[in-house]
Amino acid sequence: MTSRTHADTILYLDGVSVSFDGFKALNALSLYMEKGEMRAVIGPNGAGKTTMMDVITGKTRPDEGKVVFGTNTDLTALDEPAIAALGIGRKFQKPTVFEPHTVWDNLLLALANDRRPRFTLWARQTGEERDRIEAILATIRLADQRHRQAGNLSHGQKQWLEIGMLLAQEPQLLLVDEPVAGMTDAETEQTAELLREINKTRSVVVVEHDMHFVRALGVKVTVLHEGSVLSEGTIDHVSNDPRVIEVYLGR
Amino acid sequence: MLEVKNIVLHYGAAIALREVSLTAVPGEVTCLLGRNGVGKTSLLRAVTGAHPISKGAIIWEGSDISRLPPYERARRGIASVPQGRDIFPLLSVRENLETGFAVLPRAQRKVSDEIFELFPILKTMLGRRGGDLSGGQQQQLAIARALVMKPRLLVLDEPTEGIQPSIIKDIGRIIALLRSRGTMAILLVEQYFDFAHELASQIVVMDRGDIVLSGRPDELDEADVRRRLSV
Amino acid sequence: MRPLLRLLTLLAALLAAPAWAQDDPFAGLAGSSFDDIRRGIETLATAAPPQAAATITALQQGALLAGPDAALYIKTQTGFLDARTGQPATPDVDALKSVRVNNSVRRAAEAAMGGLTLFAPDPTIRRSAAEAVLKSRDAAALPALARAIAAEQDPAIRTIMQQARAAATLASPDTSEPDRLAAVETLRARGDIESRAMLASLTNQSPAVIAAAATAVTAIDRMLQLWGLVQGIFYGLSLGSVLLLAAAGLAITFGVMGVINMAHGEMVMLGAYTTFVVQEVIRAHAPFLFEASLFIAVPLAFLVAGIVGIVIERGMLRFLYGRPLETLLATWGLSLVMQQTVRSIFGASNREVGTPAWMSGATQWGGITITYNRLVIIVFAFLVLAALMAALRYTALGLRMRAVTQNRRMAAAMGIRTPWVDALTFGLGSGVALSQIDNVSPNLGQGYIIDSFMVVVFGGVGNLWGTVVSALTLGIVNKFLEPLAGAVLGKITVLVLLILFIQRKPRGMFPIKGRAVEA
Amino acid sequence: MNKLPTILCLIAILGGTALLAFGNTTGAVPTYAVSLVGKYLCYAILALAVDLVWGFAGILSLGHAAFFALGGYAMGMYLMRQIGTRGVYGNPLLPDFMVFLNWKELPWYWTGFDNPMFAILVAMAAPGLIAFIFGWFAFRSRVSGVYLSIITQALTYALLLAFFRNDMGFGGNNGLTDFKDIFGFPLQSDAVRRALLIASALFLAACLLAARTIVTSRFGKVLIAVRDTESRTRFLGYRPERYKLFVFVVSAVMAGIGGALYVPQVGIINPSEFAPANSIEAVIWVAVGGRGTLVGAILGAILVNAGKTFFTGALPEFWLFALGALFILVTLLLPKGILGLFARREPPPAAMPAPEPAE
Repeated sequence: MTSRTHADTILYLDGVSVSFDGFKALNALSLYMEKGEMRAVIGPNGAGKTTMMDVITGKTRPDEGKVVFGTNTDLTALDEPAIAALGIGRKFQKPTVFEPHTVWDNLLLALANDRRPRFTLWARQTGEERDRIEAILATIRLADQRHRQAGNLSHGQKQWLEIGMLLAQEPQLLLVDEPVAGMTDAETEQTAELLREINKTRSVVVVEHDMHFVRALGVKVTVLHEGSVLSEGTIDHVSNDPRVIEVYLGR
Repeated sequence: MLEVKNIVLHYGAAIALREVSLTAVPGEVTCLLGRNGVGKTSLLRAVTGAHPISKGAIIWEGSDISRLPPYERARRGIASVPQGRDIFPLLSVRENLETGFAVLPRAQRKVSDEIFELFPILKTMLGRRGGDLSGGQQQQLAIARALVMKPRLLVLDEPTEGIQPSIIKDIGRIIALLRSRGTMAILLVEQYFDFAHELASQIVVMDRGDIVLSGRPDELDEADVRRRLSV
Repeated sequence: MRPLLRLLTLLAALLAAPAWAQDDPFAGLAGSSFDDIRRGIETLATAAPPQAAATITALQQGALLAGPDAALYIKTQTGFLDARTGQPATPDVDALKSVRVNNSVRRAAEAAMGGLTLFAPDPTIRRSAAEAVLKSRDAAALPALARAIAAEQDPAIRTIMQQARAAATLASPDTSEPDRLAAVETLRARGDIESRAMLASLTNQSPAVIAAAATAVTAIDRMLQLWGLVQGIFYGLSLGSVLLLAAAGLAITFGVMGVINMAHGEMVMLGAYTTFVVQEVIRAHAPFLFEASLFIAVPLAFLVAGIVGIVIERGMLRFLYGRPLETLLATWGLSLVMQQTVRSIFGASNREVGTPAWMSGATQWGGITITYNRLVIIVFAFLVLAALMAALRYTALGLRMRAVTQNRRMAAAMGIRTPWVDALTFGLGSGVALSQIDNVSPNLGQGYIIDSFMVVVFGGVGNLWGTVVSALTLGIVNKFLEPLAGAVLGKITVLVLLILFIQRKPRGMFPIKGRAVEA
Repeated sequence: MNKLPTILCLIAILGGTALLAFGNTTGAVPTYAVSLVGKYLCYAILALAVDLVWGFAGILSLGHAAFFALGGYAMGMYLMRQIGTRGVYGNPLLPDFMVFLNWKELPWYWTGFDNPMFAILVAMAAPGLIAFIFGWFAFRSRVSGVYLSIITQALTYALLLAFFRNDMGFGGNNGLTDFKDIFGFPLQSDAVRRALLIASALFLAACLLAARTIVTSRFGKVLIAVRDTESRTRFLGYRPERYKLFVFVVSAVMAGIGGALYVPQVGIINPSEFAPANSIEAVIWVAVGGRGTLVGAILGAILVNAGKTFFTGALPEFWLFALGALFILVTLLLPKGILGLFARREPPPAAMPAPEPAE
């Protein structure tokens, strides 16, 4: 606990460093997010965006620093399932859905529930579960695709299904990695809208390359460069920051 | 001369290029501009053979190379400097350069002094591992490595991304020098308008997998181009 | 009690010797009684003039003749020699009579020769004489030893003589305590089983000597244990080298290319059969080449297995890249086909592969025995490994192989023909599947496959040095577990330990770290 | 999962077995054929067990024959105790091989094997326990893929070496054989043979139903998700190691049952059953029939073994060539096995790579 963490904090990274074979993927990264906030994270390739997500979700253990979730839970001591159980959901850069399963089953497996084998072995689908899945299907606009195999969905549909799975988990914090890569304009608009909708009840971190999309989100932006924060502020603030222009935006 | 004719490229179900055409001529820099995610890198991948195209043709020096594997294209004189540099991390700088020998006849397998004149920094780090170099040094190594192949088409993908300004200037000078020799066609992908504008013989602006504007830099309305790049 | 008896007789002989015996050590041999002759031999041996050995040898062969005035002659095939000078002589043949020999004389002659050969001009004879005296612990040899030590030039032989003297000193009843203590030290320095036995079996000694001997025995035991350890390490290294030879190729095909080649053992088998065929051809057509057969067979084995490897890669594996579990099944099927093919051609039984003479035998180094075939396999394994590493590091193909493994897409963009490199890499990995020189059978490869995979996985995939360390470690661990647990249980223990190890460190001892692996 | 193949398969197993058994009572079917088919059905249980872990959890076990053999040994020990004084040495207390090795008393781990229920319990518990210990270590430390396959192979190899030892007390090289009775009935009688065939069919049917229940439950859906995208399930809060462990143990128990039914029908169990080759062969049965289909595993086991019986009789030299070629051809040309040929064609699967990260 440090003085900066208080009741309104959802996530606090303090001096987090990660290195792979001499290469510093994260270099004393510090970041602070309030409950209910949506944050966009941008930066050039290799700036450490994905590594930051890995550290928060327990996939990678930092060499130094700490990651605090909520008021006082240290995430660095926990593994992925434990962190997921705390209420942190993650959407991957490459959409990862369970391809052999139907859209419905994908959501069913994601629903917040007992995750232990002894439960899943005997579990029968309840009416309440059905209602929740229906609601999510409506939100992600895949209601008429419910019986299709997830592997056969279009790229944009998979991205949405994965967001839907995230919602089904009912997390407090969502980490969303490049949600609009490979989407059409219309899909991108709808995704921005969807994320804003989600943000009404949950905190969200969005990693994105597409500045257009980031602008459409209209939230505070953090620019990462070489594993630490280069600039932070509104989209206009960071896009006028000479250092950001130099290393990332160009022109 | 490189002629790209109506190519379509898919990543799985997602479409990245929709019937794109362009040409690149020796002695000229053809510059692709556009925001993130509009298909610039996909176009380069189609040219170098890193990703197959679903439709269209790629004609290089008179023959269709669109079904050839990437190494065959390299042997026909196409060298690339990919985004992210793709330096071989565990090979030394010298070995990285020597990977370019694969396309040369045995007698020509030597890193010419000219390359070290262009990139003096590399000469001092021949024994270092590629992965240990800084981003800017890696970028220079990547260009030098491509030049070892003595290419007739050089494909560069955002060579200025994440690089400090002094090195960007060096890289600009080198591209200008290569252009002035007239033996090499250069295909350059950029987001950095001023850099591109200065070097380009021809500017091609892409958006959503399509070419939306193209022409000589002096023919194009700069404000229009900038508007299409803005966020 | 024999030494004591002999000593007494020697003393008696010295006391009884007439005055002339002091001037002419040969005189006693011309005596008439067996006792005289026996004492004469002992006198001669003690004095040890240059001709003594030749004279006693002649006596033993019945070629020593005595003439008037105690003259002595040695009969040769061509004539006579004066026994005292060794110069040709022309005695009156009729006046000569043989010096007679009975059992006690014969024994005395033998004992005397033992001491006298300490002075032989040939160093190997001197050495074995010294060893013989050491073993006999004969106190009677003490004077001869003293002179031999003074005269000896070769320090190694002198050391043995000193050790022999030490043994004799301890055996002799009338040596001083300080001498005995020094003798204990000398034997302790020798430090082998023999000296340990001598020190452990001392009788009639003063307490100080017994205490010193006991300390020395403990010290020798420690020493012997140490040598045992070194010997075990040597055996382990040779076993490890066999593992290394089998696994080095796998480290390339599995570690570098990600192909689970279950037919790798069959590559070893192909190499072994190549050796067999080469030897058969040599036996039939050019037997004089047999000693060189390995120099012909090894490169051929490399080529045969390498070419088969390339064919496998082109014909099968290239369709299976990125599906490691399926390469496993397909290559297993291939291994069955290869075994059956070899069985159809060469029969199912064991066929003999001969070991060239230069590979048999052994040498002693300190307290350990080094057998040549084990030494050869160690040297050979390291040569192969050095060649492999040099090929990867310094040749154009090696550079391309490394480039392809680090970044396949970029390597292709540099104009490297990746399919070719794949085929050649697999060929190289298959080619270095070499084995020890042993009899061959179609199932030979089966014995290697699990061990080789264990070596590669234990060492850390993609790391040739890791493979080396792992092969040698496993070899040594195996050899040390064997005496403790028996061969089979030792092997089981190693397997179980490995299973536990892999579960603790799934990437092996020396994992390659970094982004390339994470991806 | 489609119900139809399972139903057809159950009808074929039970119906076919009933026909055979009836044919045998009338003399139309020779008894050796009854035992042969019984043996195939035991192999089919093993194949089912392999498919359960390989097809649905992605665990390519190259050591499943070890569980089969452990079950077999447990049953073999019971059958040894049934011999009583009818052995060559007529020793009332010790089996022949112990008398031969000069053992004075029965080792402690042989106690209780006079009781068939105990033996059957051990035939299930021993493989289950070993699978549990092994899996607990392996899955928790995230050993997977090829590494897991290699260490399962090492496991069975270690057991092979161990059971070859005389002082293990399991008959060493020769194993356990010369059985006389089972449950008090003579093992060689036609009626017992028929009963064993029917028991095998019933157990196979039960295992098929159990496996199907598992893989179609929500647990099974998680398992398939783990197989394809293990890390994703972790980020959803599942602990894949628990799922794998459960199914691995169930599968080992199933293989043990198969082994226990196998031994009385072939009359012998020896260490060669632990040979790594046996485990790999079981994998190819599954691959031939169709991985991840359950019914395909049964089909593959029966077809390949029928082929083996035919070949080893007609063209003994040819069998290994055929088996080897089968491995190669199935992996190269028929990655989904025989059942894959009949699978309903779905619209093109999205196996293509998703967009590359950066543009």
